[in-house]
Amino acid sequence: MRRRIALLALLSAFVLAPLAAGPYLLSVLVVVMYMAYLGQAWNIMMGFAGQLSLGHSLYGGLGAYVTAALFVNWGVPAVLGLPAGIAVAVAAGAVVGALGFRFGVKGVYFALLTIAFAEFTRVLFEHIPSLGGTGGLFLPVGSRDGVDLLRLRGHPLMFYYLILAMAVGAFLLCRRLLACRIGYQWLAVREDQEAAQALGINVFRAKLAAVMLSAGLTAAGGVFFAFYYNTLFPTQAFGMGRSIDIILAPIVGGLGTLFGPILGALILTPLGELITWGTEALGFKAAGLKQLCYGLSLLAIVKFLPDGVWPWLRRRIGFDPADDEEEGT
Amino acid sequence: MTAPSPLLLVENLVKNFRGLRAVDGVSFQVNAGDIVALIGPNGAGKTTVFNMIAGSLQPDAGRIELAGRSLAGLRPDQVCRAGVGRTFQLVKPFGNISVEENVVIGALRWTGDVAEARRLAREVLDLLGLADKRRLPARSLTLPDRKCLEVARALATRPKLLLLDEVMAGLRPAETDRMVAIFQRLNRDSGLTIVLIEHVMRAVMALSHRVVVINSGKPVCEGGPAEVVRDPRVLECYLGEEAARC
Amino acid sequence: MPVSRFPFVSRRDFLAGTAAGAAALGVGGSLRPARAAQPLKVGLLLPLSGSLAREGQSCKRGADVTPALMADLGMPVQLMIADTETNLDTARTRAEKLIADGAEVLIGAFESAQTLAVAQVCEQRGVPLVINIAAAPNITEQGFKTVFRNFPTAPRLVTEGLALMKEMFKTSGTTPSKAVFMHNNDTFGTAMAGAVGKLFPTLEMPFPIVETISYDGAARDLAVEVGKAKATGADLLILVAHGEDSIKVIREMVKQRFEPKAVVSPGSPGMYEVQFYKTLGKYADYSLTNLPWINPHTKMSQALLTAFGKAYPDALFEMNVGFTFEAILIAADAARRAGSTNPKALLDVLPTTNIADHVMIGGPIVFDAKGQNTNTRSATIQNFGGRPKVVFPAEAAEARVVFPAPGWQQRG
Amino acid sequence: MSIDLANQIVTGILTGLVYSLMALGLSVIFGVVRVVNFAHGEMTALAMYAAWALATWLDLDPLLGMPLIALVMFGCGYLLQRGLIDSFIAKPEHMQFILLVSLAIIMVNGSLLAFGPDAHGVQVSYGFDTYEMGPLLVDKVRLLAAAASLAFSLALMVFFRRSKTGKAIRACADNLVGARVIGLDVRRLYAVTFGIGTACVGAAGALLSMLIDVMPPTGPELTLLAFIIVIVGGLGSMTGALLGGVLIGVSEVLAGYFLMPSMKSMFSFAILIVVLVARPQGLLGGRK
Repeated sequence: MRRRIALLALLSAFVLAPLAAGPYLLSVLVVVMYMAYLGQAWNIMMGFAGQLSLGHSLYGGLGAYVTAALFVNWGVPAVLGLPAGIAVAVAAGAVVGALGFRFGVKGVYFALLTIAFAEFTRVLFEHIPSLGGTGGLFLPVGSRDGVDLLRLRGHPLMFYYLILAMAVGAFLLCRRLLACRIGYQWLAVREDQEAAQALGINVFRAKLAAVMLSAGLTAAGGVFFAFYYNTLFPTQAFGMGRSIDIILAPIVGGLGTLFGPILGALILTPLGELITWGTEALGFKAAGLKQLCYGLSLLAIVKFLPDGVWPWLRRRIGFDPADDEEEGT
Repeated sequence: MTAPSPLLLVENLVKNFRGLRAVDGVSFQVNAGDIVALIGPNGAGKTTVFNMIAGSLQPDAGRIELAGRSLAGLRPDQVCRAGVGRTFQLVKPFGNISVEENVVIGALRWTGDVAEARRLAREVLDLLGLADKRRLPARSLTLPDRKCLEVARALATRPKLLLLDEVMAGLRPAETDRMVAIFQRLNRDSGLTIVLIEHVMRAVMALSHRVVVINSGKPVCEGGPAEVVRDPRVLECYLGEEAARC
Repeated sequence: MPVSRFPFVSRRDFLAGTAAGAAALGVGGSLRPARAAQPLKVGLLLPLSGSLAREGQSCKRGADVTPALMADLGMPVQLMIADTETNLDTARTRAEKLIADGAEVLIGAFESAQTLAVAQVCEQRGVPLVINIAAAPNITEQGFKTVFRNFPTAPRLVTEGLALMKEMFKTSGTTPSKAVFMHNNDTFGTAMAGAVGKLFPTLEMPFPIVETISYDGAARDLAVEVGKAKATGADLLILVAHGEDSIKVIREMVKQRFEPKAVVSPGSPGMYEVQFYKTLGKYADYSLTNLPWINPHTKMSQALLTAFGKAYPDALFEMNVGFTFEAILIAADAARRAGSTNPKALLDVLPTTNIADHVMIGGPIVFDAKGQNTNTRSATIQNFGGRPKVVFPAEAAEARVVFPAPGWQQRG
Repeated sequence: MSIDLANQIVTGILTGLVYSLMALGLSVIFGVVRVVNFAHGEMTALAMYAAWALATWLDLDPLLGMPLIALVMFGCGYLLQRGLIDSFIAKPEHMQFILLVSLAIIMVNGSLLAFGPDAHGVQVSYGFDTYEMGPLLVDKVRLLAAAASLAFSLALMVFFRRSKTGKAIRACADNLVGARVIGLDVRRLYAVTFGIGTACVGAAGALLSMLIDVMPPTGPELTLLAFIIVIVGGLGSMTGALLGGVLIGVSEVLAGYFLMPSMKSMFSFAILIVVLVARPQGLLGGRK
């Protein structure tokens, strides 16, 4: 019960936030929600099913490019392009997963396989002139005042509520999944594949389901990215940096937990802003100092809170998972 | 041939590991409702036989049938769904989730309804005396409890045939007796068929209807427990091992 | 290099030292402030870290020397510099932050994607954006009302670059027989390559391009790329590099003894940068670049060059410096004309910008309906003794063009 | 085969040999400590900065600076393993990944702060010299760097085969429990191994400083390259790393020559995918 009240309070805080936040804070919140959403999507694959993907930008990039290309070239509204983008990303996830899982590519090797696919696709997209290549794909910006959810054109506030809804949706979906058969199967696969198999779980199919679902959700995030920023570049869409951004929030927040990705995003993005502000306030303006401090903070977090912030925090505030039957771990 | 087809038929099983013949022509049958013990010295190939039945290893030759249906080429999960539950000699608990959830996962083999799975899981945990630990993460259990959990998970899949790989090892005699009683009850009340690998002779004698002895991958003899322990060939294979160790 | 680490020290030095130079700007007299000096708050967005850090910091050097010069012109500005980290998310957030902190005009952002992200923020908030550098044509095709670009688009750079080549052949009396075109496959390089592909056939160039080689700027070395270019037998290398890759190209050319009549860029960074001269020494000489450049003969550029040289004795003046300076100049000029630093007021007067007296070669700075300055012009610069010198157009020339360039082995 | 192509292939082999040395460090670290060094390229970049600094301030040829840099990097690696990485050895891969990525971020931006964003390359007096070998033009710097790299690699192999410490390290890699049982100080050996890995990086960085220029973003590029090489050769195999380096060097040349140079890294990633799927232990890696 306490948990539910806390969640509702948090949600209403996010819903009401734009009232208090100026455009700057709003733009930070958009990034927070975007990272929380992507983290949740990645968490399905790694946190639940235990498959380490370090090339998750692949799916976001594919979703973004497909939907954006449909919009730019044929004026297909985002709502109709989205399923196509998701379908392509899911198919890519299926290929990566099928190859990796069928041929027993495990652990770090699987992680490298995901990087290889993402990087391969990055260079490939740099050589597709019809999608702009390295020159980038620019979406016509259009009106920024109205609210057009069909085409995803409109005011930043619309984008904020959209990404908030997506983050909440992903949270609820994951919560539901964890209470389902497939959720339990993922946990079993994550913990011990051999034992999972001995309990009748088709490990291959469970892992593939995780990759495909995660890829599809990530693709939707990519579509948001494309229509929010209105530019797509292979390096930004498929690059290693994007993949690292995706995985930081859930790991810092607490891998495999439902609240971890949200908390991680709530910590990391404002942390970056705070460091920028702090270094500037102290009069240090040297470029690179912010990222240096960011790296140090990250190091400190993994060193001292290796399970993530949320598992540590929930013990402190007494939200132990054992109190709640629905919650996974 | 007698009329009722056996629940498990193992015939002329052969398995090589890098030229080493680990299992060489093992055959036995298990009828529905039987409790059969598979014994033999260390390295005799017992676990390899289990792994072949459970689908973890594919035999190089021979036949494995469950209720007349070949298990050849099936993956472990398919074998499980065909009605074979197993435990691992080296226990494999799902360490980071609760004991109850471990068992729920087993029960989800036959139901998609988590609430129903949870009900069965609690029953099984009650049966095995783990009820008070059901909320603990599985990694915090002691070894005997982990063995129990291993059994609980396998039982939750509602198997027709249960393969137990040294679940009594490391248990105190009183715990062994309790475990034996549980298996006897399951066998009596629900007709559960059990094949067990066991070194604890106290359990073998009390539990099994029949004993199959193998050594160096080859079948040695087969019979009732009392008759097998008196068989000089059995003694020899155990003593031989002792002699080799010195 | 160390200078860039301590920009504040240098700027202070400069402030003390260049009062005379700045006073000599001359234009000061005609541009008397219309109101008591309340400085215009200029938010500057540059990639100071990340993959474009080098270029971003080069722009920043230009920005750092500018406020003092503006103050002397009676157009006080206060710079608020933010780092985009060469990252889209950050660029957008930083833009919002600058506006939240009171920036009345934004300038940036060197790279096209980030510039577009910033442009959207500006459009939303009604704050003008003066683009210092970003060549993607799309930015001014979005119908933005708040975006003004004082930088040529890729097609314009290429058109001018190729025209200058023809002029050079005519003057020197030598024309190459065939050319090979190498370009970095990055955002800028692709835009340039696209423009070359489209415009080359229409400009009646006296030589064919026998092969186009696109390379990855992140490639560790460019041995194969240069080998491939050499194998074409071309006697002119047209190069669109990003920066340091121009060093890699020349170094490999020397090693592989690939000696075309000249290496010429139709408008790209690289061959006029400090690092290029430092690393390549005598091999850096005679390379040609056709791009917008400072007109060394105007008073304002003299002042800028002096100020820059004082502040950064180790750094060379680059295009980045000039355009960043001019972007601030445009903003400051608008504030002077509007008599206000209010963004709305700035937006009202920016379309009617007409600055005849500025630093880069070309006509007065004016914007068309899309916010694009159509008066930018390229010059040909050639390297002599580790310095870039203007050779075309004639009115800005500092030296005579040397074409064909002497072979690598014939250099002292 | 045209002379141009032959020239390029020789170049590819020589450059590949230098990359092998860098990859060798990654391979040694993974083979023994079982930690995937995601900051490998960044460490290489640091070594390149060191070589540049020595060359610029002390006028020291990187070939001569190489042993010194390797030694210093050994010490850094030893301490890094002892102080930080050791506590992550038993942790899951993603934790190691984040740890090393944070280190990488720190190194990249630390070098940006310290050395600025510009490219730094060492200019040796013979930097532009080439040898004519029949119809071939062989770049002197590449030849020397490749030879030095090969010598360092061979010395390392002899160390692992012959020396007591080397044998003990191999014992740790083959059978950790066994190594503990016979009383080897595994923690110290791990630190030594990590040190050896970073010494390879130090040596490779010194040599690379003559071939390519270093900037802050050079590091991440090199990390990916090192991964491709060791996976193709076989993660944990020393000869595999050498072979992988040469193979990737040559394959990039061929891809660049026959396809578009800007696509050559795509070709390398394709090879990586094929090897991971078809032969995850790499060309020369043994089965675990």
